[in-house]
Amino acid sequence: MLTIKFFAVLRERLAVDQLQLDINKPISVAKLLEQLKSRSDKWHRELSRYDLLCAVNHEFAEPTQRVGNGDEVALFPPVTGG
Amino acid sequence: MLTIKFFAVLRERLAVDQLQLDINKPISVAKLLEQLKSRSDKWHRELSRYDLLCAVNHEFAEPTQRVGNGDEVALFPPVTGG
Amino acid sequence: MSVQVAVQTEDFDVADCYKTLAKHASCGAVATFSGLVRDDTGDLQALELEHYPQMTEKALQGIVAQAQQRWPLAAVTVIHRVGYLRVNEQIVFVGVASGHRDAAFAATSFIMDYLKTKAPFWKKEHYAEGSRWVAAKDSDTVAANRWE
Amino acid sequence: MSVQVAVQTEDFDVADCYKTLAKHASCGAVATFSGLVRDDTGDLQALELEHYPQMTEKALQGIVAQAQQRWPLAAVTVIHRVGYLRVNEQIVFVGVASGHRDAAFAATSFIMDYLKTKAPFWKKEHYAEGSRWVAAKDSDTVAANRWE
Repeated sequence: MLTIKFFAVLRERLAVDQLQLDINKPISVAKLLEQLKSRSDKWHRELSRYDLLCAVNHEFAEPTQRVGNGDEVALFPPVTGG
Repeated sequence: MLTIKFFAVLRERLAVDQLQLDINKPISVAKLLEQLKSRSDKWHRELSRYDLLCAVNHEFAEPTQRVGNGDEVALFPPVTGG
Repeated sequence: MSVQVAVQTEDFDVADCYKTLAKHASCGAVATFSGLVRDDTGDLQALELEHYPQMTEKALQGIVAQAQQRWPLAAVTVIHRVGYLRVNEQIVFVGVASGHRDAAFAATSFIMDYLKTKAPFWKKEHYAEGSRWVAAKDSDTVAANRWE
Repeated sequence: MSVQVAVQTEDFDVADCYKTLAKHASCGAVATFSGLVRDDTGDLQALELEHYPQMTEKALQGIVAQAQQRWPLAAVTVIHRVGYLRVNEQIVFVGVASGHRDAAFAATSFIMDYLKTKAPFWKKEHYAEGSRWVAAKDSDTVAANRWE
Protein backbone atom coordinates (compact mmCIF):
# COMPACT_ATOMS: atom_id res chain seq x y z
CA MET A 1 0.00 0.00 0.00
CA LEU A 2 0.98 3.61 -0.62
CA THR A 3 0.51 5.86 2.42
CA ILE A 4 -0.50 9.49 1.94
CA LYS A 5 -0.28 11.86 4.92
CA PHE A 6 -1.79 15.33 5.26
CA PHE A 7 -0.67 18.10 7.60
CA ALA A 8 -1.80 21.41 9.06
CA VAL A 9 -4.59 23.30 7.26
CA LEU A 10 -4.77 20.60 4.58
CA ARG A 11 -5.34 17.87 7.19
CA GLU A 12 -8.05 20.01 8.82
CA ARG A 13 -9.91 20.98 5.64
CA LEU A 14 -9.83 17.48 4.15
CA ALA A 15 -10.61 16.05 7.60
CA VAL A 16 -8.14 13.23 7.06
CA ASP A 17 -4.74 12.42 8.61
CA GLN A 18 -3.75 9.74 6.19
CA LEU A 19 -4.98 7.52 3.39
CA GLN A 20 -3.77 4.18 2.08
CA LEU A 21 -4.04 3.36 -1.60
CA ASP A 22 -3.11 0.26 -3.51
CA ILE A 23 -0.95 1.41 -6.44
CA ASN A 24 -0.07 -1.66 -8.45
CA LYS A 25 2.20 0.28 -10.83
CA PRO A 26 4.35 3.26 -9.74
CA ILE A 27 3.01 6.68 -10.81
CA SER A 28 4.29 10.25 -10.53
CA VAL A 29 3.27 12.40 -7.57
CA ALA A 30 1.58 14.72 -10.11
CA LYS A 31 -0.54 11.82 -11.36
CA LEU A 32 -1.36 10.79 -7.79
CA LEU A 33 -2.51 14.37 -7.11
CA GLU A 34 -4.83 14.24 -10.13
CA GLN A 35 -6.38 11.03 -8.78
CA LEU A 36 -6.91 12.61 -5.35
CA LYS A 37 -8.37 15.81 -6.85
CA SER A 38 -11.02 13.77 -8.66
CA ARG A 39 -12.48 12.64 -5.32
CA SER A 40 -14.62 15.75 -4.87
CA ASP A 41 -14.77 19.49 -5.47
CA LYS A 42 -13.34 20.06 -1.99
CA TRP A 43 -10.37 17.77 -2.66
CA HIS A 44 -9.85 19.43 -6.03
CA ARG A 45 -9.85 22.88 -4.45
CA GLU A 46 -7.57 22.06 -1.52
CA LEU A 47 -5.01 20.15 -3.58
CA SER A 48 -4.90 22.86 -6.27
CA ARG A 49 -3.24 25.48 -4.05
CA TYR A 50 -0.21 26.81 -5.89
CA ASP A 51 2.07 26.50 -2.83
CA LEU A 52 1.35 22.83 -2.00
CA LEU A 53 4.47 20.99 -0.86
CA CYS A 54 5.22 17.31 -1.12
CA ALA A 55 7.59 14.87 0.59
CA VAL A 56 8.29 11.29 -0.41
CA ASN A 57 9.67 8.99 2.29
CA HIS A 58 10.41 12.00 4.54
CA GLU A 59 12.29 14.08 1.98
CA PHE A 60 11.01 16.98 -0.11
CA ALA A 61 10.13 15.76 -3.60
CA GLU A 62 9.21 17.15 -7.02
CA PRO A 63 5.85 16.28 -8.67
CA THR A 64 7.75 14.21 -11.25
CA GLN A 65 8.97 11.74 -8.63
CA ARG A 66 7.47 8.28 -9.04
CA VAL A 67 5.87 6.51 -6.07
CA GLY A 68 4.25 3.14 -5.46
CA ASN A 69 3.26 0.65 -2.80
CA GLY A 70 5.51 0.88 0.29
CA ASP A 71 6.20 4.59 -0.20
CA GLU A 72 4.99 7.35 2.08
CA VAL A 73 3.84 10.55 0.41
CA ALA A 74 3.09 13.66 2.50
CA LEU A 75 1.17 16.72 1.31
CA PHE A 76 1.24 19.99 3.22
CA PRO A 77 1.24 23.81 2.99
CA PRO A 78 4.46 25.88 3.30
CA VAL A 79 6.17 25.28 6.65
CA THR A 80 6.05 27.93 9.40
CA GLY A 81 8.26 26.67 12.24
CA GLY A 82 11.02 28.42 14.11
CA MET B 1 47.94 70.45 32.91
CA LEU B 2 47.42 68.18 29.92
CA THR B 3 47.34 64.47 30.78
CA ILE B 4 48.73 61.92 28.32
CA LYS B 5 48.02 58.22 28.90
CA PHE B 6 49.69 55.24 27.26
CA PHE B 7 48.29 51.75 26.90
CA ALA B 8 49.33 48.19 26.08
CA VAL B 9 52.61 47.68 24.20
CA LEU B 10 53.16 51.43 24.05
CA ARG B 11 52.90 51.77 27.83
CA GLU B 12 55.31 48.85 28.26
CA ARG B 13 57.95 50.00 25.76
CA LEU B 14 57.94 53.61 26.92
CA ALA B 15 57.77 52.40 30.53
CA VAL B 16 55.25 55.10 31.40
CA ASP B 17 51.53 55.01 32.26
CA GLN B 18 50.93 58.70 32.01
CA LEU B 19 52.59 62.09 31.69
CA GLN B 20 51.43 65.56 32.64
CA LEU B 21 52.49 68.54 30.53
CA ASP B 22 51.79 72.22 30.96
CA ILE B 23 50.48 73.44 27.58
CA ASN B 24 49.80 77.14 27.91
CA LYS B 25 48.33 77.39 24.39
CA PRO B 26 46.26 74.62 22.73
CA ILE B 27 48.08 72.61 20.06
CA SER B 28 47.08 69.84 17.66
CA VAL B 29 47.56 66.21 18.65
CA ALA B 30 49.96 65.93 15.70
CA LYS B 31 52.09 68.75 17.15
CA LEU B 32 51.95 67.13 20.60
CA LEU B 33 53.19 63.88 19.07
CA GLU B 34 56.13 65.72 17.46
CA GLN B 35 57.08 67.13 20.88
CA LEU B 36 56.91 63.68 22.47
CA LYS B 37 58.94 62.10 19.67
CA SER B 38 61.77 64.56 20.26
CA ARG B 39 62.31 63.12 23.74
CA SER B 40 64.54 60.27 22.56
CA ASP B 41 65.15 57.81 19.73
CA LYS B 42 62.99 55.29 21.57
CA TRP B 43 60.07 57.71 21.88
CA HIS B 44 60.51 58.68 18.24
CA ARG B 45 60.40 55.05 17.16
CA GLU B 46 57.45 53.99 19.30
CA LEU B 47 55.30 57.01 18.45
CA SER B 48 56.02 56.71 14.71
CA ARG B 49 54.13 53.45 14.26
CA TYR B 50 51.71 53.89 11.36
CA ASP B 51 48.80 52.35 13.25
CA LEU B 52 48.99 54.53 16.39
CA LEU B 53 45.54 55.47 17.69
CA CYS B 54 44.57 58.50 19.73
CA ALA B 55 41.67 59.44 21.99
CA VAL B 56 40.92 62.88 23.43
CA ASN B 57 38.75 63.01 26.55
CA HIS B 58 37.77 59.34 26.07
CA GLU B 59 36.72 59.58 22.44
CA PHE B 60 38.68 58.61 19.34
CA ALA B 61 40.26 61.71 17.78
CA GLU B 62 42.04 62.79 14.61
CA PRO B 63 45.61 64.20 14.73
CA THR B 64 44.21 67.61 13.76
CA GLN B 65 42.21 67.91 16.99
CA ARG B 66 43.51 70.68 19.30
CA VAL B 67 44.21 69.92 22.95
CA GLY B 68 45.37 71.94 25.95
CA ASN B 69 45.46 72.03 29.72
CA GLY B 70 42.58 70.08 31.31
CA ASP B 71 42.35 67.64 28.38
CA GLU B 72 43.20 63.95 28.53
CA VAL B 73 44.99 62.49 25.51
CA ALA B 74 45.47 58.72 25.20
CA LEU B 75 47.86 57.01 22.80
CA PHE B 76 47.62 53.31 22.04
CA PRO B 77 48.01 50.56 19.43
CA PRO B 78 44.99 49.10 17.56
CA VAL B 79 42.51 47.54 19.98
CA THR B 80 42.21 43.76 20.30
CA GLY B 81 39.29 43.09 22.65
CA GLY B 82 36.31 40.79 22.25
CA MET C 1 32.03 17.70 15.84
CA SER C 2 29.18 17.22 18.29
CA VAL C 3 25.57 17.53 17.08
CA GLN C 4 22.42 17.55 19.22
CA VAL C 5 19.04 17.71 17.51
CA ALA C 6 15.78 17.36 19.43
CA VAL C 7 12.07 17.83 18.74
CA GLN C 8 10.13 17.79 21.98
CA THR C 9 7.07 19.03 23.84
CA GLU C 10 9.07 19.83 27.03
CA ASP C 11 10.74 23.17 27.56
CA PHE C 12 14.55 23.42 27.27
CA ASP C 13 17.15 25.18 29.40
CA VAL C 14 19.31 27.63 27.44
CA ALA C 15 21.88 27.57 30.27
CA ASP C 16 22.39 23.81 29.79
CA CYS C 17 22.55 24.20 26.02
CA TYR C 18 25.16 26.96 26.36
CA LYS C 19 27.29 24.92 28.80
CA THR C 20 27.36 21.98 26.40
CA LEU C 21 28.49 24.24 23.56
CA ALA C 22 31.04 26.23 25.60
CA LYS C 23 32.81 23.16 27.01
CA HIS C 24 34.24 22.45 23.57
CA ALA C 25 37.69 23.67 24.54
CA SER C 26 39.40 25.89 22.02
CA CYS C 27 36.12 26.73 20.34
CA GLY C 28 36.44 30.46 21.10
CA ALA C 29 33.03 31.53 19.83
CA VAL C 30 29.49 30.47 20.77
CA ALA C 31 26.51 32.04 18.99
CA THR C 32 22.94 31.22 19.96
CA PHE C 33 19.44 32.07 18.85
CA SER C 34 16.26 31.56 20.85
CA GLY C 35 12.81 32.05 19.39
CA LEU C 36 9.96 32.82 21.81
CA VAL C 37 6.18 33.02 21.36
CA ARG C 38 5.43 36.63 20.43
CA ASP C 39 2.00 38.19 20.88
CA ASP C 40 1.55 41.01 18.38
CA THR C 41 -2.16 41.44 19.13
CA GLY C 42 -2.28 41.08 22.92
CA ASP C 43 -4.99 38.44 22.49
CA LEU C 44 -3.02 35.26 21.81
CA GLN C 45 -4.05 32.42 24.10
CA ALA C 46 -1.71 29.75 22.76
CA LEU C 47 0.48 28.86 19.82
CA GLU C 48 0.05 25.28 18.58
CA LEU C 49 2.96 23.63 16.79
CA GLU C 50 2.27 20.66 14.55
CA HIS C 51 5.04 18.67 12.87
CA TYR C 52 5.68 15.61 10.72
CA PRO C 53 7.36 13.33 13.28
CA GLN C 54 9.30 10.95 11.04
CA MET C 55 10.54 13.78 8.79
CA THR C 56 11.33 16.58 11.26
CA GLU C 57 14.51 15.32 12.89
CA LYS C 58 15.80 14.06 9.55
CA ALA C 59 15.22 17.52 8.04
CA LEU C 60 16.97 19.24 10.97
CA GLN C 61 19.92 16.82 10.79
CA GLY C 62 20.19 17.55 7.07
CA ILE C 63 20.23 21.31 7.69
CA VAL C 64 22.96 20.92 10.36
CA ALA C 65 24.98 18.73 7.96
CA GLN C 66 24.80 21.47 5.32
CA ALA C 67 25.99 24.04 7.87
CA GLN C 68 28.94 21.78 8.75
CA GLN C 69 29.92 21.59 5.09
CA ARG C 70 29.93 25.39 4.80
CA TRP C 71 31.73 26.39 8.02
CA PRO C 72 34.21 24.80 10.46
CA LEU C 73 32.00 24.03 13.47
CA ALA C 74 32.89 22.38 16.79
CA ALA C 75 29.35 21.78 18.08
CA VAL C 76 25.76 22.44 17.04
CA THR C 77 22.55 22.18 19.08
CA VAL C 78 19.07 22.50 17.59
CA ILE C 79 15.96 22.08 19.76
CA HIS C 80 12.43 22.70 18.50
CA ARG C 81 9.33 22.37 20.62
CA VAL C 82 5.93 21.11 19.43
CA GLY C 83 2.46 21.14 20.99
CA TYR C 84 0.76 24.03 22.78
CA LEU C 85 2.90 27.01 23.86
CA ARG C 86 1.90 30.18 25.70
CA VAL C 87 3.10 33.75 25.13
CA ASN C 88 6.81 34.22 25.89
CA GLU C 89 7.47 30.47 26.07
CA GLN C 90 10.53 29.20 24.23
CA ILE C 91 9.91 27.64 20.79
CA VAL C 92 13.32 27.03 19.28
CA PHE C 93 17.02 27.10 20.21
CA VAL C 94 19.94 27.04 17.79
CA GLY C 95 23.48 27.20 19.17
CA VAL C 96 26.82 26.89 17.39
CA ALA C 97 30.36 26.64 18.79
CA SER C 98 33.22 27.42 16.44
CA GLY C 99 36.78 28.70 16.44
CA HIS C 100 35.68 31.95 14.85
CA ARG C 101 32.79 34.30 15.37
CA ASP C 102 31.97 34.79 11.68
CA ALA C 103 31.43 31.03 11.29
CA ALA C 104 29.37 30.85 14.51
CA PHE C 105 27.15 33.78 13.46
CA ALA C 106 26.72 32.63 9.87
CA ALA C 107 25.92 29.01 10.81
CA THR C 108 23.36 30.04 13.46
CA SER C 109 21.65 32.39 11.04
CA PHE C 110 21.78 29.82 8.21
CA ILE C 111 20.26 27.06 10.37
CA MET C 112 17.42 29.36 11.47
CA ASP C 113 16.69 30.46 7.88
CA TYR C 114 16.64 26.87 6.62
CA LEU C 115 14.65 25.61 9.63
CA LYS C 116 11.99 28.25 8.92
CA THR C 117 11.58 27.23 5.28
CA LYS C 118 12.65 23.56 5.04
CA ALA C 119 11.64 21.75 8.25
CA PRO C 120 8.07 20.40 8.50
CA PHE C 121 6.60 22.49 11.35
CA TRP C 122 3.33 24.42 11.18
CA LYS C 123 2.07 27.06 13.60
CA LYS C 124 -1.56 27.71 14.53
CA GLU C 125 -2.59 30.68 16.66
CA HIS C 126 -5.42 30.24 19.15
CA TYR C 127 -7.48 33.28 20.18
CA ALA C 128 -10.65 33.58 22.29
CA GLU C 129 -12.68 34.16 19.13
CA GLY C 130 -11.11 31.32 17.13
CA SER C 131 -7.88 30.06 15.66
CA ARG C 132 -5.90 30.53 12.46
CA TRP C 133 -2.95 28.88 10.74
CA VAL C 134 0.09 31.13 10.42
CA ALA C 135 0.90 32.01 6.81
CA ALA C 136 4.42 31.45 5.50
CA LYS C 137 6.34 34.70 5.13
CA ASP C 138 7.95 35.75 1.86
CA SER C 139 10.71 37.35 3.94
CA ASP C 140 11.65 33.89 5.27
CA THR C 141 11.97 32.54 1.74
CA VAL C 142 14.10 35.54 0.78
CA ALA C 143 16.28 34.97 3.87
CA ALA C 144 16.77 31.29 2.97
CA ASN C 145 17.49 32.05 -0.70
CA ARG C 146 20.44 34.30 0.10
CA TRP C 147 22.46 31.19 1.06
CA GLU C 148 22.08 29.62 -2.41
CA MET D 1 14.68 49.68 25.50
CA SER D 2 16.80 48.18 28.26
CA VAL D 3 20.62 48.41 28.04
CA GLN D 4 23.15 46.73 30.30
CA VAL D 5 26.86 47.41 29.76
CA ALA D 6 29.53 46.15 32.14
CA VAL D 7 33.32 45.89 32.20
CA GLN D 8 34.42 43.65 35.04
CA THR D 9 37.06 41.22 36.30
CA GLU D 10 34.44 38.75 37.62
CA ASP D 11 32.97 36.02 35.46
CA PHE D 12 29.39 36.36 34.19
CA ASP D 13 26.52 33.88 33.98
CA VAL D 14 25.11 33.50 30.45
CA ALA D 15 21.95 31.94 31.93
CA ASP D 16 21.23 35.15 33.91
CA CYS D 17 22.00 37.31 30.88
CA TYR D 18 19.65 35.24 28.73
CA LYS D 19 16.83 35.38 31.31
CA THR D 20 17.05 39.16 31.46
CA LEU D 21 16.84 39.39 27.66
CA ALA D 22 14.07 36.78 27.25
CA LYS D 23 11.76 38.32 29.84
CA HIS D 24 11.09 41.21 27.47
CA ALA D 25 7.64 39.92 26.57
CA SER D 26 6.75 40.02 22.90
CA CYS D 27 10.40 40.25 21.90
CA GLY D 28 10.26 36.96 19.96
CA ALA D 29 13.97 36.70 19.17
CA VAL D 30 17.07 36.57 21.37
CA ALA D 31 20.51 36.28 19.77
CA THR D 32 23.67 35.95 21.85
CA PHE D 33 27.39 35.73 21.31
CA SER D 34 29.95 34.53 23.85
CA GLY D 35 33.68 34.79 23.30
CA LEU D 36 35.94 32.38 25.20
CA VAL D 37 39.70 32.17 25.65
CA ARG D 38 40.96 29.98 22.81
CA ASP D 39 44.29 28.21 22.92
CA ASP D 40 45.57 27.63 19.40
CA THR D 41 49.03 26.48 20.53
CA GLY D 42 48.20 24.30 23.54
CA ASP D 43 50.72 26.33 25.58
CA LEU D 44 48.70 29.36 26.67
CA GLN D 45 48.91 29.95 30.44
CA ALA D 46 46.75 33.05 30.62
CA LEU D 47 45.24 35.82 28.55
CA GLU D 48 45.63 39.27 30.07
CA LEU D 49 43.09 41.94 29.16
CA GLU D 50 44.04 45.58 29.63
CA HIS D 51 41.58 48.41 29.04
CA TYR D 52 41.22 52.19 29.34
CA PRO D 53 38.76 52.41 32.27
CA GLN D 54 37.23 55.85 31.72
CA MET D 55 36.80 55.26 27.98
CA THR D 56 35.69 51.62 27.79
CA GLU D 57 32.11 51.79 29.03
CA LYS D 58 31.54 55.03 27.12
CA ALA D 59 32.75 53.34 23.92
CA LEU D 60 30.51 50.31 24.51
CA GLN D 61 27.49 52.50 25.27
CA GLY D 62 28.18 54.40 22.04
CA ILE D 63 28.30 51.15 20.03
CA VAL D 64 25.00 49.97 21.57
CA ALA D 65 23.41 53.36 20.80
CA GLN D 66 24.46 52.99 17.13
CA ALA D 67 22.92 49.49 17.04
CA GLN D 68 19.66 50.89 18.45
CA GLN D 69 19.55 53.50 15.70
CA ARG D 70 19.96 50.83 13.03
CA TRP D 71 17.55 48.14 14.28
CA PRO D 72 14.41 47.96 16.47
CA LEU D 73 15.78 46.39 19.67
CA ALA D 74 14.00 45.57 22.94
CA ALA D 75 17.07 44.89 25.09
CA VAL D 76 20.86 44.73 24.76
CA THR D 77 23.46 43.33 27.16
CA VAL D 78 27.21 43.74 26.71
CA ILE D 79 29.67 42.36 29.28
CA HIS D 80 33.43 42.39 28.79
CA ARG D 81 35.93 41.00 31.28
CA VAL D 82 39.38 42.40 32.02
CA GLY D 83 42.38 41.07 33.94
CA TYR D 84 43.85 37.56 33.75
CA LEU D 85 41.78 34.81 32.13
CA ARG D 86 42.57 31.14 31.65
CA VAL D 87 41.88 28.91 28.62
CA ASN D 88 38.15 28.39 27.98
CA GLU D 89 37.13 31.18 30.39
CA GLN D 90 34.49 33.60 29.16
CA ILE D 91 35.76 36.95 27.84
CA VAL D 92 32.77 38.69 26.34
CA PHE D 93 28.99 38.38 26.10
CA VAL D 94 26.72 40.25 23.70
CA GLY D 95 22.98 39.56 23.75
CA VAL D 96 20.14 41.24 21.88
CA ALA D 97 16.35 40.83 22.22
CA SER D 98 14.21 42.02 19.34
CA GLY D 99 10.86 41.39 17.69
CA HIS D 100 12.59 39.86 14.66
CA ARG D 101 15.45 37.47 14.19
CA ASP D 102 17.16 39.42 11.41
CA ALA D 103 17.47 42.48 13.69
CA ALA D 104 18.69 40.33 16.62
CA PHE D 105 21.35 38.61 14.48
CA ALA D 106 22.50 41.78 12.75
CA ALA D 107 22.74 43.83 15.96
CA THR D 108 24.68 41.10 17.80
CA SER D 109 27.11 40.75 14.92
CA PHE D 110 27.44 44.55 14.52
CA ILE D 111 28.15 45.09 18.24
CA MET D 112 30.85 42.38 18.20
CA ASP D 113 32.48 43.81 15.07
CA TYR D 114 32.53 47.33 16.50
CA LEU D 115 33.63 46.15 19.95
CA LYS D 116 36.60 44.36 18.34
CA THR D 117 37.77 47.47 16.46
CA LYS D 118 36.47 50.48 18.44
CA ALA D 119 36.53 49.67 22.17
CA PRO D 120 39.83 50.19 24.05
CA PHE D 121 40.75 46.65 25.11
CA TRP D 122 44.13 45.00 24.48
CA LYS D 123 45.00 41.32 24.81
CA LYS D 124 48.35 39.91 25.93
CA GLU D 125 49.08 36.19 25.80
CA HIS D 126 51.21 34.65 28.55
CA TYR D 127 53.23 31.50 27.81
CA ALA D 128 55.80 29.62 29.88
CA GLU D 129 58.55 31.05 27.68
CA GLY D 130 57.29 34.64 27.72
CA SER D 131 54.40 36.84 26.70
CA ARG D 132 53.26 38.70 23.60
CA TRP D 133 50.68 41.33 22.74
CA VAL D 134 48.00 40.10 20.35
CA ALA D 135 48.15 41.86 16.97
CA ALA D 136 45.01 43.46 15.57
CA LYS D 137 43.51 41.41 12.72
CA ASP D 138 42.81 42.88 9.30
CA SER D 139 39.79 40.57 9.13
CA ASP D 140 38.28 42.41 12.12
CA THR D 141 38.67 45.75 10.34
CA VAL D 142 37.09 44.30 7.21
CA ALA D 143 34.21 42.94 9.33
CA ALA D 144 33.63 46.34 10.94
CA ASN D 145 33.84 48.21 7.62
CA ARG D 146 31.00 46.24 6.06
CA TRP D 147 28.56 48.16 8.29
CA GLU D 148 29.58 51.54 6.88
